Amino acid sequence: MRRRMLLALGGVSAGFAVALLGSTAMVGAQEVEESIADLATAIDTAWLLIAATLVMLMQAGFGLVESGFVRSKNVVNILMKNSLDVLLGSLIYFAFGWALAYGVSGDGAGGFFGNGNFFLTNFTDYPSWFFQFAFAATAATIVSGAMAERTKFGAYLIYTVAITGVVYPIVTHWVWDGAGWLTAFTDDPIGDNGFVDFAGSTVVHSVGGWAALVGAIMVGPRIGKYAADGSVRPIPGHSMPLGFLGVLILWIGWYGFNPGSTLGLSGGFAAIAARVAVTTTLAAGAGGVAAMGISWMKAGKSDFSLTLNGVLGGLVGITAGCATVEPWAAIVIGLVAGVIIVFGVDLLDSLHIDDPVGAVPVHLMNGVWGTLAVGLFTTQGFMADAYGVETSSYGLLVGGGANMLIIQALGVIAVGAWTLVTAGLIFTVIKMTVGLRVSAAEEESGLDVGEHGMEAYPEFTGGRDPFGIHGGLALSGSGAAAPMPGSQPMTQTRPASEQS
Amino acid sequence: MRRRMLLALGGVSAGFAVALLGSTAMVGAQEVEESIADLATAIDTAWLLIAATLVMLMQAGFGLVESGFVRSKNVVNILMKNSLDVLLGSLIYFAFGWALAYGVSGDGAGGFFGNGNFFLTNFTDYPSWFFQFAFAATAATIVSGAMAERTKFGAYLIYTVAITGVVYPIVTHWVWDGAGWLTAFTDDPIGDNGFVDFAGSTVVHSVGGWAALVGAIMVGPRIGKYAADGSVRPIPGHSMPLGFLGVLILWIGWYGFNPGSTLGLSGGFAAIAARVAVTTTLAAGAGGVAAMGISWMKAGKSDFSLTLNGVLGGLVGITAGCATVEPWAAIVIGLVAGVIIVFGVDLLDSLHIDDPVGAVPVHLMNGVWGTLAVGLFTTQGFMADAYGVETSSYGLLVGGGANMLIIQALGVIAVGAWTLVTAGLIFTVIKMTVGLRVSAAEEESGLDVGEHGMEAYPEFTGGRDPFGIHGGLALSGSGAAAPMPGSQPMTQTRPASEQS
Amino acid sequence: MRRRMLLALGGVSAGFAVALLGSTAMVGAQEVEESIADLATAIDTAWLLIAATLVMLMQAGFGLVESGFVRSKNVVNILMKNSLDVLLGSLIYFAFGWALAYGVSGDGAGGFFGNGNFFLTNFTDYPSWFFQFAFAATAATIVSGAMAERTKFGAYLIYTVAITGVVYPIVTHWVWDGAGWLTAFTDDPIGDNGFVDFAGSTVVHSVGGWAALVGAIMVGPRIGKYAADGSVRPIPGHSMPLGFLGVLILWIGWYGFNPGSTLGLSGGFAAIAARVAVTTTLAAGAGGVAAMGISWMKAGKSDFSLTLNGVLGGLVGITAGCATVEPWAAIVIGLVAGVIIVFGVDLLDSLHIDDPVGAVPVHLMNGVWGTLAVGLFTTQGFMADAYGVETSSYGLLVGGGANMLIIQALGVIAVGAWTLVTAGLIFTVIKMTVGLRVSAAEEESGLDVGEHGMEAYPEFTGGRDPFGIHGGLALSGSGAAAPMPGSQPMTQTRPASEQS
Amino acid sequence: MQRVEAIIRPEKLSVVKAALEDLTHAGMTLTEVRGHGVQRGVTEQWRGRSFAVEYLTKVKIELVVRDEEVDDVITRIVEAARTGEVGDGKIFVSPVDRAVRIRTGESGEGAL
Amino acid sequence: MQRVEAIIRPEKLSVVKAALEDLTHAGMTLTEVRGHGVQRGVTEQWRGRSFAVEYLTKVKIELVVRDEEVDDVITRIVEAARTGEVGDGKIFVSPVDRAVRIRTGESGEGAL
Amino acid sequence: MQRVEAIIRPEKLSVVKAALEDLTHAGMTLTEVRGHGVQRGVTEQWRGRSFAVEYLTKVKIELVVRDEEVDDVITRIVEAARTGEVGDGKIFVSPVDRAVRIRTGESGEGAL
Ligand SMILES: Nc1ncnc2c1ncn2[C@@H]1O[C@H](COP(=O)(O)OP(=O)(O)O)[C@@H](O)[C@H]1O
Ligand SMILES: Nc1ncnc2c1ncn2[C@@H]1O[C@H](COP(=O)(O)OP(=O)(O)O)[C@@H](O)[C@H]1O
Ligand SMILES: Nc1ncnc2c1ncn2[C@@H]1O[C@H](COP(=O)(O)OP(=O)(O)O)[C@@H](O)[C@H]1O
Repeated sequence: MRRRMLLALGGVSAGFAVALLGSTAMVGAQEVEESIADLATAIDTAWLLIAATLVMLMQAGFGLVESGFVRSKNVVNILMKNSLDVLLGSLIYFAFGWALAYGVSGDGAGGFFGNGNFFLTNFTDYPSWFFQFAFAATAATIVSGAMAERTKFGAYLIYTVAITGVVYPIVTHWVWDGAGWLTAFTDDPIGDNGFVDFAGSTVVHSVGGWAALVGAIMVGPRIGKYAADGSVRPIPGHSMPLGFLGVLILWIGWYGFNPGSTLGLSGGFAAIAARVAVTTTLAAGAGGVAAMGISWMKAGKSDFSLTLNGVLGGLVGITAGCATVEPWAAIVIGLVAGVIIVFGVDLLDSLHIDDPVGAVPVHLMNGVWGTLAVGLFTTQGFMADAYGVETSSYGLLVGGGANMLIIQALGVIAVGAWTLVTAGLIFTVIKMTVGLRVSAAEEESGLDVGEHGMEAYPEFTGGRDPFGIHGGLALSGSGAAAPMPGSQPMTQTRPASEQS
Repeated sequence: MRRRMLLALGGVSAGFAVALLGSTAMVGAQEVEESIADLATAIDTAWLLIAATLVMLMQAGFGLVESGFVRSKNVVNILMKNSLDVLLGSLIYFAFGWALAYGVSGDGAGGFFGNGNFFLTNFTDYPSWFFQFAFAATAATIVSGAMAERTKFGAYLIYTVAITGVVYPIVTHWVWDGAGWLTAFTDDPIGDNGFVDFAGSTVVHSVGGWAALVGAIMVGPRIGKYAADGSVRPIPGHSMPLGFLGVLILWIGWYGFNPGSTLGLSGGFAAIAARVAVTTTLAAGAGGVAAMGISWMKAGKSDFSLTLNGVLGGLVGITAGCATVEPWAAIVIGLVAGVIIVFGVDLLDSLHIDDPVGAVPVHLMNGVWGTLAVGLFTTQGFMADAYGVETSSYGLLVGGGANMLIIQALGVIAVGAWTLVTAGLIFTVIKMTVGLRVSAAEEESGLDVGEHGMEAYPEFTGGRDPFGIHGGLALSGSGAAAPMPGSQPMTQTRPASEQS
Repeated sequence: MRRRMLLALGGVSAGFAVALLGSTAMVGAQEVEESIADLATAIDTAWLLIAATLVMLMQAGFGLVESGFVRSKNVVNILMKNSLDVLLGSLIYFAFGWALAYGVSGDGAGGFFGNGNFFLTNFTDYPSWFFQFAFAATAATIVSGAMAERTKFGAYLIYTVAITGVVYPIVTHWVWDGAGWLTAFTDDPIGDNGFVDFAGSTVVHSVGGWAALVGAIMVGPRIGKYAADGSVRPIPGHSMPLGFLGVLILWIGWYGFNPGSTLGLSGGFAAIAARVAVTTTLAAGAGGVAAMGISWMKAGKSDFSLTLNGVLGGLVGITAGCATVEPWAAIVIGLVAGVIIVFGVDLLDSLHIDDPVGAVPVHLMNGVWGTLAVGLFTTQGFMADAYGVETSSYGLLVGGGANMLIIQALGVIAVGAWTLVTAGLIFTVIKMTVGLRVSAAEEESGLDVGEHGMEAYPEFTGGRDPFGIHGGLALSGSGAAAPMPGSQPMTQTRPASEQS
Repeated sequence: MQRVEAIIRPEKLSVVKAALEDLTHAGMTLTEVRGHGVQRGVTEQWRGRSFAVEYLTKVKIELVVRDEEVDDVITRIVEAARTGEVGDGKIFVSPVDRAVRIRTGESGEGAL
Repeated sequence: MQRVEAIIRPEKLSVVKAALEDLTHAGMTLTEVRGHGVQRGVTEQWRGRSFAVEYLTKVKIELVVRDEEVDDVITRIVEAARTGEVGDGKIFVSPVDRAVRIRTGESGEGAL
Repeated sequence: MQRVEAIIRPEKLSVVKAALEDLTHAGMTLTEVRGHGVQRGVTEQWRGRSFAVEYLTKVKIELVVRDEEVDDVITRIVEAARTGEVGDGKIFVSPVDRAVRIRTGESGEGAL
């Protein structure tokens, strides 16, 4: 069929053309059924492609949030890392990411990993590949923020290949492949329902979050972040508009991430997708409001960066349960998520784990919270329409007993253990070979010039921050202001072992 | 049904799976009808969800335009206000915004406000909630720009709750609910057709615009904006790329706003949605071209910020009539909108009403113009296919008499009166209780540090603008340059009453 | 039908309403066929509108990349040019762009240009106009980057009218209109398949690229770019985050550009669109990875701006063949595209053709490469499902002989010749009348103040770049550092003829 | 000739400039500086944690004037820039041996 | 030792620097400043309304040189920075009592 | 009174400031400057082509102190700012005739 020609007739819309063709062809029931199947494919494919496009847009969101929240001397580096996540990731997921997640060969896949369709051989399910790759790129990109401003570029590339190609795909196999051992998509799932993670609080966000935690610990804090006396020095990000736009773009992308996880709209899934959009919206709103309110109460002024993190926390929190909880429960999940953000950021600092952009509170802590919240708020009716099961195990707080919560906890632990071990291994190998961290001199002058020979804003003198605006004295933490001389030793207290 | 499992089989697309299931089920006419109804729901829901997502994206656009058009010392504050519009707004619209707009309980709603579905009880129309909430957030966010750089954060939060929860929902009830007294969606509408505002030039933009006007007047002009001698001091915005990106994002969002207002695509609405996309595009183009041309003629150089405003003016102007006017009329509407922008900005300045981002010319003046233009250009044929009415009252200039124009004017007046009164009341109460305006000292040092303890660009020294680049002498307005000493008294001429 | 009223009932989704109506109406086969045709129109229209919206979003992407890659003193000007491309372009494409491309009057169109539907008279194919206009705006906007930082604003407006209104539409007629002499959409195409350019590597990108090349040559290099001794002075762009975001937005927009070029999803096109999304993703990834890798090897550090250009190069490269090559071939096309970028940038510099943003390597060189690659990698099966032809001429490297490659080369040459001649003519006329280039003084102080009386960042002192950070000595090119005094004569070596 | 160098609050710049406007030759050079003195910096916060910004933005005005004008200039600046609160700034006066106007090459007081 | 302080047009910086390049010790310190003098600022506009930008960006070059070099330095700067049009800038010369090289701690002319 | 003007590496600012902290009156004024000296600039690249950034960011610290404090201040700065590598910077000392505290109008050493 020659679509463009039809189009060139002018005034005849493509769809009308189809109708014309259809009217001659559609004589029997067989033809009607085929037409209906074709349209169902069309609408479901449209949904998946559009959702995947929105999820791809999240790459821009991550890049902006992370670059806005670091100092200007490390902006090119963090953008480069975010870019390579998706660029390199596409080739890796083509080669073996999909294969390990959903690949099938003649004799089927086991419960632990997929096996088949390497390099997309014997493969035509393009809509799914596109959608699943967009998710994989999201999981990968979470780590860069937590390790920002001191991690070697080359080391990061090795990590991103490993997570996109192996660590993440295997978790998706466990949870989202019908053959996975934790999956809900089988006739005989673990527990009563299997592990329920509709859009990936655990599969995507916790995986990224655990890896971020391991990475942040292993690479060590930025020079000067924690003084010898234990006091914490805030290091403000260089651009709030970038942070704002990044979070808004992530939010928009989440309308592909969550509602798109219906994987189609025909067969009654449209109603579920719409409900998911609503729960997603409400959790984002509640997360932002809670983080703003708590920070206002705590610090006397409402904190913008925590509010933004709160929105993301709410979104991560609702991701697992977006299809199976009521709107009011989405608000509760979001409010708790916002609280987790504010205290989670503090907790990490008190442990001297330096996470410049808050990746761990957002993706790990709220990924865990959201996954457990499924076991608290999931309703029986929504399990039926979203997962097609008549079950007596559902949310603990809505009368469904503790069974579901237990399986959710099991999934959290299993995925956490897997990611901790593999990410720990990867980072250890990197550290012992090419090294994880740039030299102290490079860190001080910035990774942009050091790693890429560029500045993010070459004309703006402040880009080099000569006055160390972000080097003010910490007022909280240690009661009195840290003595200024401390700032110099600080630059030398990082163990030599971390400088490799 | 277990979608993920099917997906995990690899090579079987979701749509194809439905087809397979369908082929066994689809034996009689009943099944065919059900399948067709399911697909119609799927496509209409997809349209609504995607359109709503695009409208949500407009929040980013508003945040960027407003932050780009203010000084860097107030950027965090304006972004925070834009964020809370949508964050807090989601909770409010969940609780009672929808209820007052479209809520129904047992005995139906009156003509003045909806009543029912508070807290989304007994409610499942999720696609509509999502779409309508995105509109509510848009109406709310307009005001922040007009009151930028001097309005208290806490005061703003009160305002945004009131407009999202009460003022705006009631207008939507009047115009877009079948029970509303102005509505076109009833068998017995006011006038012949009811008040025609397809996507909300009046319902959304004028409501925001009227509130912006009241707010800007009540909070008073920024310190130094108008000298004692009446001369006007331009205060340039700090970042044109943010302004550009914001406007482009708003434009893109408008493709959800206007075409999405068909609320579906099946049943012949696809053709209307496409026509709406075309009129929207042409009005935006014409608005920008006109504003650029007029500014070029007036000032000798083409003005970027007015061109951007012109695009938005064109978009607001076409919003009411996007479905019922011809493409050529869309161009006329856009051209007039662009002219309105340039002279509207001047007019406000000559009245000493300080609207830093041009919210009043864009949303109010063009909202009114666009609504009246419906009464000038609407064609009989388009009323028939977009509203399903055979009517002899249509656009005055295309031969449809003055009836329609009169009803349009009535709607403009009614909505204007309602918003003026309620917004006036709200701002008065705020002013008398918590206060509307920050202290003069805080205004001078910036609301970012004052309200949120942050700077938007902490490393960039120029962020504090020590040389007052934006403090140049006005050359136009008063023929000669205002005497420089004037700038000092200027800082003190704001009535004490406004400093509360 | 009164949609809003139905909606106002609450809880009744629009689609369900249609189903209700349908159930009474759908008694015979006739009704079923009509319903199916209506739904096919709905889904196909949805696809076209959404794709067109994504392509419109690319305007923001172009504006951001181009502004990020120029100096801050020329940012407003480049944004203004990008804005007017689409603003003015919409009016021009309404008036006669569409008419020359796809317009039909009573007696049909010839092979060379369309003729009819001027000012959209007798025209209702709105989805196609919207989609095709978005493409036209893309073609137009490519040139601004290559001529950035020295081209007169007024001159640019004349150019943009000409390319949107005449040069580009005629090429689309040749290739995409069923009556065009090169088209594949006819029963009797040139060669065996006609000229195959699925989404426009040649039609859109090369046309823009050829015009960019002519423009860059005719306007001459920026002052100081090439020293008298032949050495090249790098002039870094002012903002890498803008460049990053721009490229990510362009990438996202490409998911409208390429998959949207199926022009619909029903009738089996869904599967093609999905495959296109995958090839597009892989080519983008491969292009970025290749450019990063080569730049790393060449310069010792991985270059961010080349990586970004590499992504765009990969996207342009896959545009022609996105529907007819295998995923592995998409990767090959992308890798080559990335290599072309790195060496293409060098090549232009060695020819002293100054293309500040790399428009020529991205759009022209990769447009040509992508079009020829169709003749190398197109498979027989994909020609059958995407173009509906059983053909024995397909990709040379996959066993389809050289025929297809020859026709591809013919198309490249024909379109290149047409664009070179017409663009050359247009720029010559402009140069001889209003002049192409601003004065040297205006160029040095920046076009923002000169042409628009504005600064992009009025508060940021560095915006004026007093220390000439971007004025460092070239280290490569001429072995030794160019002697510093060279920089002064440099400012005067531009031939007087170019200063007009 | 003397160099009068005043470090003032940025918000006082326009007033000070106005006060100096009617001196015959009101040439001056401004620099954005950061000051540290008796005045305390503001407190800002980041991710819920407060910190002191120790250096405050100030504007340095430099005027090279004839010896006999120095007192007048100082008086005008002090009057215009004073708020009475800590942080008003300082004026320093130091000798200048020679002044050259680049445009003409002329030297001495005429070059001012 | 003398401090030679030249306020010049930004676009002349590279020429001036080249002109000073072959002095034995070409150390110099640059500051971005804003100048106000005879030269009028540019006119800009915002939302259709024009205003004068009163302060122009200039670059201040500071060189501390030996007394005998002062004349040569001044001549070179004047030649390199002159356009003949208003706004070319000024050179001020003032005494320096002591110079210390931080790296070595050495004082006096050898420290330059 | 004397003006002590030190041009130092930006990363040494906090150390130098700490070293001066316990002087009775630790008022100081900082300026962001660009330095050119023995120290070579860094090499950057753009679109695959390298170039030298010739001016390095430095911080200029200005303190006006009583004559008897000069030596102490110099010693402290040298000790705090020294790394021993090229680019550590310079200290220049020059006379100041008068100092005025704007807030009070008081003159002389008491104004410091
Ligand atoms: N001894 C000094 N040398 C150089 N600059 C000084 C000195 N003392 C003060 N300053 C400058 O003057 C500014 C105002 O001084 P400060 O002590 O805060 O208030 P005040 O002048 O009212 O006593 C400081 O921020 C600093 O820039
Ligand atoms: N008396 C002065 N003291 C300090 N700086 C001055 C003085 N006079 C001029 N300048 C500086 O010199 C620059 C050029 O002076 P201007 O009067 O515009 O031109 P010209 O030097 O050609 O007479 C001014 O912008 C200002 O920075
Ligand atoms: N003669 C001078 N006059 C003014 N500033 C100078 C002079 N010499 C050096 N400087 C400043 O001191 C900085 C350090 O000098 P440099 O020669 O690089 O290293 P070192 O001080 O270790 O010899 C320079 O970047 C410049 O700002």
